[in-house]
Amino acid sequence: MVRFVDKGTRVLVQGITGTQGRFHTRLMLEYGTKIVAGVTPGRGRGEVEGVPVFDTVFEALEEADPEASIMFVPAPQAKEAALEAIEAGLNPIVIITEGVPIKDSIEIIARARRRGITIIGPNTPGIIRVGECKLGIMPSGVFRKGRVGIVSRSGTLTYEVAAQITRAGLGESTCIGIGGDPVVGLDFVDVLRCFQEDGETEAVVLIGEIGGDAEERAAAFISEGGFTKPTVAYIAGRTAIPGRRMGHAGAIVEGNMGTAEGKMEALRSAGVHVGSLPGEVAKALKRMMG
Amino acid sequence: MVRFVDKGTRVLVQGITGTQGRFHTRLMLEYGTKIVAGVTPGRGRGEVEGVPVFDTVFEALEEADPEASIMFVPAPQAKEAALEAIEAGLNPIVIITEGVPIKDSIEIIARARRRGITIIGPNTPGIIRVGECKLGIMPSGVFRKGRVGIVSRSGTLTYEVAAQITRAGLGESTCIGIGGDPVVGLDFVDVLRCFQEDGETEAVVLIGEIGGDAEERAAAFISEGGFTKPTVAYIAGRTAIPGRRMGHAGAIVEGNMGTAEGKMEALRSAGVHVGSLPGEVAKALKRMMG
Amino acid sequence: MKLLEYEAKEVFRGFGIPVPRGKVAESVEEAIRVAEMIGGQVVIKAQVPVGGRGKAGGILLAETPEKAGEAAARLLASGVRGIKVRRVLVEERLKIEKELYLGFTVDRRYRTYVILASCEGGVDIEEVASRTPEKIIKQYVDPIEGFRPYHARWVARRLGFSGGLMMKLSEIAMRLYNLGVEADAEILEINPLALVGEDFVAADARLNIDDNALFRHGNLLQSYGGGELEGLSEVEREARRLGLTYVELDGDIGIIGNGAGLTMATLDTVTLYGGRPRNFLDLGGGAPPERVEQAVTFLLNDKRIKVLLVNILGGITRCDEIAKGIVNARLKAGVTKPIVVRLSGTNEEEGIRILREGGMEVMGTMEEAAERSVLLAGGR
Amino acid sequence: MKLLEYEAKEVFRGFGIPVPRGKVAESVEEAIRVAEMIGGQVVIKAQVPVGGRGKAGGILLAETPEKAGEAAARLLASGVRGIKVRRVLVEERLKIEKELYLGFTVDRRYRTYVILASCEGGVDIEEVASRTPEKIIKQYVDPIEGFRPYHARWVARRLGFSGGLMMKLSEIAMRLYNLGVEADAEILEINPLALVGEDFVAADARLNIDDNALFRHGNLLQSYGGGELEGLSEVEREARRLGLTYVELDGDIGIIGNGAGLTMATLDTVTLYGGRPRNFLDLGGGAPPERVEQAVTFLLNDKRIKVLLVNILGGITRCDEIAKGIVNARLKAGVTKPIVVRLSGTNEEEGIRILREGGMEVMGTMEEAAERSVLLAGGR
Repeated sequence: MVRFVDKGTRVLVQGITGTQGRFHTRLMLEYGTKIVAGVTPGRGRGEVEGVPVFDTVFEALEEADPEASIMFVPAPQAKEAALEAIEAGLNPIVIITEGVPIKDSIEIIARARRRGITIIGPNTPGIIRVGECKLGIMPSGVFRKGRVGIVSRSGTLTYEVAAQITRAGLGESTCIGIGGDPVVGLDFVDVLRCFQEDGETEAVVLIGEIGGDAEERAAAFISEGGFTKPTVAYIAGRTAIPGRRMGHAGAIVEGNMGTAEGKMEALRSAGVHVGSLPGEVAKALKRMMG
Repeated sequence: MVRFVDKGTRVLVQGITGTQGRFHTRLMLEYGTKIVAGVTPGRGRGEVEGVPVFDTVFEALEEADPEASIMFVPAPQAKEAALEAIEAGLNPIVIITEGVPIKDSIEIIARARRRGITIIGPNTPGIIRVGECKLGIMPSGVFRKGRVGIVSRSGTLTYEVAAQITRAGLGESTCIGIGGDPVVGLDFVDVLRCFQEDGETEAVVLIGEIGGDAEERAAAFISEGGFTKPTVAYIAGRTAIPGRRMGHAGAIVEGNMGTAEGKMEALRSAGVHVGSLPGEVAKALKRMMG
Repeated sequence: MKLLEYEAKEVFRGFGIPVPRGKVAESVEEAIRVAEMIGGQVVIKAQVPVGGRGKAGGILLAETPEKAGEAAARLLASGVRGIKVRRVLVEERLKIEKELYLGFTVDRRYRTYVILASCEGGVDIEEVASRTPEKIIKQYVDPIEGFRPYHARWVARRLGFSGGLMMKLSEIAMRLYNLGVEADAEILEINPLALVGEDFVAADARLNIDDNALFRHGNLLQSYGGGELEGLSEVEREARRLGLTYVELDGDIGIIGNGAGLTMATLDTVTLYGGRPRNFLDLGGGAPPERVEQAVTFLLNDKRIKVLLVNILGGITRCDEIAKGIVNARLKAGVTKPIVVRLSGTNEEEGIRILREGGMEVMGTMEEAAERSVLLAGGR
Repeated sequence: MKLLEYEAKEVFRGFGIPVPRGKVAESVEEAIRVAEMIGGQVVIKAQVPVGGRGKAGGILLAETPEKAGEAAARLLASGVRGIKVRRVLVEERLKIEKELYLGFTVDRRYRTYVILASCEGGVDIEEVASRTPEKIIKQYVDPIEGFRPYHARWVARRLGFSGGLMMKLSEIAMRLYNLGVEADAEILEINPLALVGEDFVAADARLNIDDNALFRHGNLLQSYGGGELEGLSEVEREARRLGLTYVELDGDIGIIGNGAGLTMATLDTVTLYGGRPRNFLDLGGGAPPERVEQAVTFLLNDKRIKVLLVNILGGITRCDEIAKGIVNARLKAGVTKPIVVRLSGTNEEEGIRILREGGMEVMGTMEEAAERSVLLAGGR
């Protein structure tokens, strides 16, 4: 699936009755997302922003026929909620929740894979298909329909870069946050594969950070010719101290693995323009896209 | 797979160094079964009856390339041994072991199914393809190559019936014990389906007993035309008391479910000849097969 | 292993399934003390391993501790369906608003567990199933995914509950499943699961554990299962002590076979010829000679047996050794009742010779052996 | 949460992983007593949350209890890599025949656990991995099937063991995995796993628990983790007390951002402009105004900070409220050091007005804000 979601995607909101769930349901509806149902166990038969709420995903499935899910469920309940969505066959499942234990993420992702279901997140701002629909919490004001695809491990840093791209007069096609945790459903390569196929995306911005080797693998994928569109990258965390965690569990330099310099070097070798400052990203894109 | 095993099947014996394992390895080899390896954790690097013994199935796989497995592993270890064979892709896996907890059988069978692997048993005498190979503990002397297929939930009762068929001048193609436990890998319908396709099998004997509804489902399958060859059945346990267990966990009449009379009636309605005495089976077959 | 109600309820407590306040009592005094402790109306329930206790008079009500004592006295002095009552469970009387059924069992066909639920609780669930199958909710469990909280909520929703009651009911269903799996239950039932105010309480409890799994439940084995013996006759207890797979029947022909199927077939054949089997005794496949000797001795000592029929299909076992076992048993027992033997397998001829010399009648087939036994026992 | 060695070994014991006889001591007297209890030669190990203790002089040997006391005194009086030693672990000295490595960690790429094993134990495993990758055995775990006894045996076989040693080693690998999964370990290492006679003993132990999973490990939280604080400076402890996500650095520009990526980028930008960040402080996405106020106050009170840079990308949050928070913090703190703010989101204009009126410098982009901060701090 190249697009993950589009204007027609019927969306379920899990954890719709919580503060975050309610708030972002409103914003997503305002953006045009087709939210057809919500679920909060024990709170069924109500509504939120005009969206019917059910006790179980199975009921929502029978009554409202959702196709995809976005989750605002508290971390301790996230695993069961995700497994429920997986069993119901919802796809993709966007897990906004922060603080999901790694063990739970591993199980969620493994079970989703067996069913061919895409997990976006956890700990992600979500996905926005600019001008069509948003399954996420990103401020929609920073985006404007255009031809730049964004894939990122970060939240606010993505908004920063997107705002600059928009201000530069370009614009975005789709922006996907893969999530800041060490274990997430999508990695850069998965998303690059999609952007390669996506006719609406002309160039791509990759926003990485220290920790793991997702950026290095993306670089290898690009080197091998798997992704051929113009790409600009920004990697956060050059000032990080090895062994110290920066903000979230994903951003940690382990041994001499996953340093910002190593990632930048790998991407540069793959022919990717790597910005030293977030502000350079939009400038480089502008040059590339003429 | 119609045949499950044949002369060429390369067989692994799990639990080969135990008394039962050793004894039946010898008898199976004598019968012509191509046993290529044995496994007993911690006892690797030895041999039994000239068969090399390994510590793990993975090693046996690398060194001796078995295709199917027969297990003589004690009940408490049966689950892990079976899962190891499943992960190694061995097929079928014949579980001779008696006394496997139902919970373990459920897990073994579920995992085997996901891999498309056939489990025969547990608590089965195994399978014999008469004149070719035996993955089991049945006394081979009672069989003679012929055209009668036998499928049974019982052990010794099967030998009894087979001996009579042989004595009547007929003979057997394949004899499969599906196992006497409430939860087993194959049921009558699965085996009837195979016998239907098996050119070497002309008529079938079905040996059932009280408990469950496997015989009723076989009857329904025959009624619906799923199996069309001449069939003779014998059902043990007419004297059983509801709620009392006769010998093994499978043989129990629960409520008014699974009585011998009910099963006999269902089979008769499906056009199956049902013998009142084991001795009638061979006679009926002789009449049918001319 | 079948647990008694009070034992099952103890296990329930450990898994967080609410049960009524109460305690088991083995004497009238104890029953009074428990009733005093509980206060108010109580129920006194005979602890015997049989179903349908209510109809059989095994469950009584009492308004006061004194009356509870009287009820306990009545139960402890009597029997329920022929089984002596050694213990009673004294429990608070619940103000039941609704009775549900919740069960966990093994589905042979789908080779998995199934959770059963119904709004028709407190009655025979098999009757509900055959009369109004639509009133039984079945949730089959994927053995790899497991029964999960959302399945439990789905069950509760389909029973018609919502909000807080749905959450509570699903929590109990979840615990029922966890108990079932962790304790290797074959059958686990709460019937009725009582709605009392805003809470659910397991008013009754049934828990049968897979005997094959007892090796990993040493704790349960140690604490429970004594009640199971209470349902057994003297001779059955003795058989169990000897580790024999034995079921008592009311005829006069003693039967020994090896393998459950063969033994059942032997019983059936005897019955078909007009005889009345005294028992089912399965030696298991490939029984060693000592085992055969032990089983023969055991049945020879049963005075209700007129004739003994031994049907051994040795297969790979050596028949001469088995024959010696049978002859020895008879010699040692010093009992002269007739023994009819059917023996087949390795060294068959030698075995038959030994048996005949020892005064046994040896027949070639199961049918002949059965027919001969019936004749010796006096025919139909 | 990082456990200290002696804490990890306690957890190991609970999971049946053999560890040397020994006990933690907080004083010289205690250390002597433990050494006496053990008898013979002992090892005294500083309990500090850093690697490479051996090279840093944090591990000493002693022949007698007296010498053990002296060694303990030496360690307790000193520090290892700048961290004060509050406790030492006194253990029997093992007669090690072979040192293995056994580890459990998360593989990000395959999104699962991996069991790592090597015959090159007792040394830096990352060095082994880069120098001789063929000496590292990796067993990836299918998260649904789990790591099973036969996988463990397979690992042990590939390490070259057979027979009884293979069984023992695989048992330990199995327990390591069970511990890892049950305790939500991120990293779990036994390095070295010592072969002593015919047994394996975990000579060292490392256990880091996933902080996100601590909600289900109340018991571990209660008993352990105190050692983690020992690696922290005063200011880091204070940050932790306030629940701030803070990392101390050695510069003079205080930095607050929201979101780990944005905050890291802010640090990087400041560094790129020649400035030296004093810290990393991430408020998290969508931080409420009170949180901003608290963080600003915290950094204003840090005397090593010359300039404070606040970079908030409010997005959906209201900027006017955040602006008020910053102004309030400064007023209350009564500290006049310069604050450079970059603020973006809903009600941005109003927010900027409030900040400017409050005497803050407000910049339009992160780059401008960083540049300005570096200038105010004295430039490069």
